[in-house]
Amino acid sequence: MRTSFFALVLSSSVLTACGGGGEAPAPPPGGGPGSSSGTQAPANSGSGGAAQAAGPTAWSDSAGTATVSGSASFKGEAPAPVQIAMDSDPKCVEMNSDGVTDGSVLVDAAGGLQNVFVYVSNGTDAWTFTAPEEPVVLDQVGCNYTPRVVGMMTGQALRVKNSDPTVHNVHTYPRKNRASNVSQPAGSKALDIEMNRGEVLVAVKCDMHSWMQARVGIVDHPFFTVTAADGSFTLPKLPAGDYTISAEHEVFGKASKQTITIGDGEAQSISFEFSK
Amino acid sequence: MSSDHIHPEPTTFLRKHVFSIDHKVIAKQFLWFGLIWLGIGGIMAMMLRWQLANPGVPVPLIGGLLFPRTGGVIDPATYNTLFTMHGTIMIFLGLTPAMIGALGNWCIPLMIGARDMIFPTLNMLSFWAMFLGGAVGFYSLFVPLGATEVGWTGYPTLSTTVGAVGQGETLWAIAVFLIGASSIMGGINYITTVIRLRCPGMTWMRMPLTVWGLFLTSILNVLFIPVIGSAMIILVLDRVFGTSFYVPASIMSGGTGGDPILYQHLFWIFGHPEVYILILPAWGVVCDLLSFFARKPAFGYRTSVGAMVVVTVLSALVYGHHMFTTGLSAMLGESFMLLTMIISVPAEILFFNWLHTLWKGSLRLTTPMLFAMGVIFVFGLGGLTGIYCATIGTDIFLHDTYFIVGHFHLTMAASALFGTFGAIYFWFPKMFGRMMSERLGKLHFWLSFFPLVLVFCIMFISGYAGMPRRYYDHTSAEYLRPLQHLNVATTVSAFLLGVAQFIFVFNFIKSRWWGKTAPQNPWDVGTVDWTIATPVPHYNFKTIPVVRCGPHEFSNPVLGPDTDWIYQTEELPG
Amino acid sequence: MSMLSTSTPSFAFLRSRWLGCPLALMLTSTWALAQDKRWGPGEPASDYGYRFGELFWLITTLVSVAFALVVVLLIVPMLRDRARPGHRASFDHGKSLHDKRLTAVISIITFIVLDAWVLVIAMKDLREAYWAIPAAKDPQTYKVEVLAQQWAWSFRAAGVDGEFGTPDDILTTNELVVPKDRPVSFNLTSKDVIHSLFLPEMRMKKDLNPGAINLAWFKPVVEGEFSILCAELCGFAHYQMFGKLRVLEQGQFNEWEAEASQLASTAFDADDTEGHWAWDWQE
Amino acid sequence: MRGISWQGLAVAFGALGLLTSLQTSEDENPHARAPRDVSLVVTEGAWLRAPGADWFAQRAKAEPGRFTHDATAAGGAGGWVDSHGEYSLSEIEGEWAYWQWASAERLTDGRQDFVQFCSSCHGLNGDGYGRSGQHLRPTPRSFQQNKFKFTKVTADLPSDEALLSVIKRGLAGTPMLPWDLSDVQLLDIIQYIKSLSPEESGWRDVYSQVGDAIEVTEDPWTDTKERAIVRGREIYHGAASCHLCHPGYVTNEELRVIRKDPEGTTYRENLTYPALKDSEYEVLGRATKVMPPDFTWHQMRAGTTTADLFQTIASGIKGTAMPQWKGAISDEDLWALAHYVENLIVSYKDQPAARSAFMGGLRVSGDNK
Repeated sequence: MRTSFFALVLSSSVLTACGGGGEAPAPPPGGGPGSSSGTQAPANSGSGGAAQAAGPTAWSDSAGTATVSGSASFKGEAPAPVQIAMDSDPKCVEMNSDGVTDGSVLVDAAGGLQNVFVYVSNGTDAWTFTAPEEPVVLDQVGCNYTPRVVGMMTGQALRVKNSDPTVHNVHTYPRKNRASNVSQPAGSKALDIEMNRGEVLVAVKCDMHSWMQARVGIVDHPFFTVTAADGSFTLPKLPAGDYTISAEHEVFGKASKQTITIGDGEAQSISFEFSK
Repeated sequence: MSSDHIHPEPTTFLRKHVFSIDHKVIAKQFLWFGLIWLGIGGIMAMMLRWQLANPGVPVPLIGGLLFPRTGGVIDPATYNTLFTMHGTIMIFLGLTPAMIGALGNWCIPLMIGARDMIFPTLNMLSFWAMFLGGAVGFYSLFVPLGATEVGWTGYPTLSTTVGAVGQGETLWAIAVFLIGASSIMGGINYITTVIRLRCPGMTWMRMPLTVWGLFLTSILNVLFIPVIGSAMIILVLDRVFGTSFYVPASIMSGGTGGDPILYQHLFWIFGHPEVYILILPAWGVVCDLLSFFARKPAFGYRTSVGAMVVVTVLSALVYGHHMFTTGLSAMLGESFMLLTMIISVPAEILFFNWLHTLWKGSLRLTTPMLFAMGVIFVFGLGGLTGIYCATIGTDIFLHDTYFIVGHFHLTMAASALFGTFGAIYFWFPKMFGRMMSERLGKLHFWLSFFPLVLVFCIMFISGYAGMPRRYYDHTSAEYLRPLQHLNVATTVSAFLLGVAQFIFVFNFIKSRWWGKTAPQNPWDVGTVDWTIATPVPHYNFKTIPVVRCGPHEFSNPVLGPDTDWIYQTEELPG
Repeated sequence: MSMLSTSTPSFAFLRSRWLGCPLALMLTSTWALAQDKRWGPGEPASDYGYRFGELFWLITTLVSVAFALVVVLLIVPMLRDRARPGHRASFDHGKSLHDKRLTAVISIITFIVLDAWVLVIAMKDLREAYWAIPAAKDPQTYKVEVLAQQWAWSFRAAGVDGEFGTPDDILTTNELVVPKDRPVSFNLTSKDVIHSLFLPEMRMKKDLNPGAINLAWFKPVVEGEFSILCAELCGFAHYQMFGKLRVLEQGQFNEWEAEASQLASTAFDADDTEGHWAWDWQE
Repeated sequence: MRGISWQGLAVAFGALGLLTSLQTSEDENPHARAPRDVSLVVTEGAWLRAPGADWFAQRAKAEPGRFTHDATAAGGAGGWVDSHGEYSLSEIEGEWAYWQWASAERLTDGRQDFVQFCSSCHGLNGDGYGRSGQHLRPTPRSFQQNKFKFTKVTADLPSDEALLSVIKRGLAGTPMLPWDLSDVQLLDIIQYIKSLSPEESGWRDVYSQVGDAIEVTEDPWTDTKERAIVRGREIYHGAASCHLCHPGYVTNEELRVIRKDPEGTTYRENLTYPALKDSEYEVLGRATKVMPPDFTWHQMRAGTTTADLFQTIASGIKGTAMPQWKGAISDEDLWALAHYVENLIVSYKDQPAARSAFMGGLRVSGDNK
């Protein structure tokens, strides 16, 4: 066998010496992000910056007066909507007697792209934000998620409801956060899902109804939004400063980032373009 | 170096006992070295048997010390290591030094009337190369990622980094290479010594058969050890330098990569002759001992020599019977089957001669004689079961089962071991100047003989019942579970066999230092080695002897009624 | 810390283990296991299994007689020709022409009886059965591709369409289902190290070499469940690498094959090219 | 000392040392899982997520003497100590959690065992793509993904006990064997593979949790198995709708009755066959699919006793479409489901005649093929 074969020869001296080094260092998670020593709780949540003198300050809602607005558009020929076959579950068919099309790509006549998650990806480091108490709600209605794309702040709960007379399972596909997959039969109470780390576009799927998909964008500040049916969006209440603004769509992925500098009370307009 | 070139006797301890170039000291070094390793290999065998009879039960006494991490249980990887090292140790570090190293060094110069080996320094280097090989092999047990655990055959791709990540495997290959180098050095030395240094009158047909056996073994050593040496070098290249001689590039087809079967050819081109490398000296010793103690000339001396020569030649041509299930073509398979059957002819001649030597003799059943007759018994059993293995139809089922284990242990392990024991009991008085206890010796023989036959005969039964070898735990497979009683029986016999060896250890140690002082010729044997004084003086012979008759002139009517033997240096009357 | 606590040599065995352990365990396990014992490999379940079984017993008979002779010739001198005062061995070098002829005649007779006889029958068996691998295009032949790995067998049968590499290929792990009374033909290879497919009841054994494809076949003649073992050391868990061989009667087998093919097609993921390992059938 | 080649011996020893040292050098052998390109020694210990306080309390009760509480550990916050190491309590972002310290020595032991025993399938780096793991479905776990199928816990991360039991009993029908290694070795390997998870994910993630064990509750149906099977059949095809992925084991008419659907309702095509599902397990960056088992045909990976089935159904199969059912339906119904599934396995698996009669009977009715 391996190192311990004939350990008689080695054990008394060598291994004892090695074993002595096995004691754990005193303070717990030395390497864990956001950790601090066990006795002193951090003054505020944050990423280990509490001790710094010139750290971020707490955000107050009244500080932001600037507005960024704009639109997201799709360039090229939009894919034709695909009819969803729901035959696996007659309850779903029943609820959608007129038929349903796949809602992943919604482009209006002018090319406006709906359900693009737009958010500030850089420039908010100077503040710390507190997540709102109330959860973000994702409902399952007629065997589809409503709304399809939602945004939320880290620390906020994602409340998934089942309003359907059939069973769903809520399967999240995060990369940085805890994954979960819990079933939700008809009439079950809502599920609260925690995702504490910023991650844009976490997929939520139902494996029983393979067409059911939603996306959740999680950021650690309140400057995010989802484009409307015509592709327009508004990011209000921004304080003056330099920002990078990103946009991501569930099918077309990321658009190229926009950097802006904005002063107090100003309003600026930007646009994002997506293509296949 | 000519035979009359005499160096002064060494004076320092180092030159006298450690780096000695005296063949007698080197023989004793080889003997001690071999016996110690036989003991280690034997303990490994006992641990293996323990595990097989009591799967997953901690090894008593030594388990807790050796395997603390598992609480004394042999885990499957350790089990693999144990049988791999058991095989390697017994063949390369146990029997090879004890049989070829010790016996060859002791007997060849003394029995042919020479003052030393022809290349004394090479002789010393041969021992130290083997010592180094042993040290590397032993060290390989402690390296990270574990010792070798791929079987003594070391088949790639299991033995390449695909299957064995441990550095122990690399060290194992290096150890085998070093031991091989030692054997080659010894072989060159033996061959040259026998050819060049026979004393006047010692014609080829007057040489004792022991010397013939050692001589032919050396030829096989020199011819075939280089093959395994190269196989090991290639293995090391594959493992260390990332070449791909043995590792195919793609899973589904050979592609540009190597071929693991190449190794099997190389290995068995060496591996089959290796069987004869170990058994030929034993055969030679048996031929001589039977004649010595039956007080009869060795029957058919010339045919015996001829048979051994034929075996030597044929041994290289039958190796394919180890590979009947690897996908040999029909033509190759049938050829090897035929050749393997043919090699039984010289063995039959030897048997005939041995049995004829005993017939109407005057048997002195001393310990060496018992061991010699034991060789006939166990080699008969092992050789005859070889027919099952040579026949493809039956070998398909028996291949890699305990039947094979029983077969090769009887032919090359038990026979060679009994031959070695016989030789040790026989030459001990000349080697150490003291007699070994005959009473303990006979006890040792009988207490070894019955358990040994039992161990390997039960293996025939379990092999016939389909029990594969190299299984850590036969109770895990439904098909094999009802066979476990055979495993238990084997283990009980093996432990008895193991315990019996302590008699030998006790006898050997006690006799070495406290035994009865030996007379010059305790066995009434006429070969040249018994003409000199005990202990043997430095440079053996003050004057080179002249041989005037054969080694086996026993009970010759011309000797008269008072004596039944004559020294080889004496002229036969009349 | 764990190393410290577990590597320190334990002397507990001095108190408990070694006294009762060795003999008691061996004796009790002998007794326990003898309740459920077997001495042989069981009846052969393939057609050439019977041939090899007969050959085995022929060899056993011949070998037993030969060995009995050796033992007699060993024991008789031991009892009769012991050294004793006044007894002198007969002097015979065995050099005479008569002795040489005797040696030759006995060797040749032994060779013919022991070896040649067996050889002739073995050759016949091999040529008529073992090497007569059934033709692939014969619809009777049931073809199976075997891919071994540390430590499992993957079997791929062509499914109802008879073609390898199609969605309906039946893929099983450690379990092989074959029809009775039809030749089963194998293409064998391995991913990593050498394995050996050992079907003890079928008396079949063939190595699986990485990088090359080996052929083998057998024809099951008995219905039921049989064993699959590995007979070539393949690493740590060599002893655990077994599977189950099920031989079904033809009608049942056809039903099984249709169902397995259908299930396989359902599970087929066309984009997952890495997961498909079939090769063109080798003959 | 004429004749002795001291230089020769020195060269031999030197060559030997060179060869062994080369084996741990950097160059890579493309054909093999050579350990040469990776270090065998782990130089740093790691803090790994440990189960919650309740777990320690339970364990301390169940195995007296295994854990000792040390009030002074972790700077006064308190912690638990056992033979496997120290578990410390710490506050992270307002939440108190236990962490287990895996020392560098222990991880080195685990690393070496992992390379020796596990890497042939799971890869040298634990990426699930070792030489023997290639072309294998289901794929060997990638420990860099730190997802484990059979966890027997509610949340994502299994406890050491759960991992140990999977390794010790193996996964039936896959090359994952029941491993005959000692607990010490296995627990070292487990700590090592936990340490392979990337920062901010899995075992090293402050937000992850080791789930609460799904205990085998008392079986309410022990005396009424028949009724449990009937109830299980209703749940299977009704409230839980298992037939959406697994095969339905009823005819269309029966399904309509169970689900109270109107006459003429049709269900998914190939209702009596399972439907291929997505999984999160990736090979070469591509997620593979998984097949929900047909209980009358496929082998169950994690045991076929009622208790095993209860635990598997309750905890779900992580990383696949099988969700956690604990909490979604009552324990009583979970047990009924387990009884029903067990009955399917016992009655039809490996019994071709019985199975074809049963499944054939479902299919004659027409549209469910």
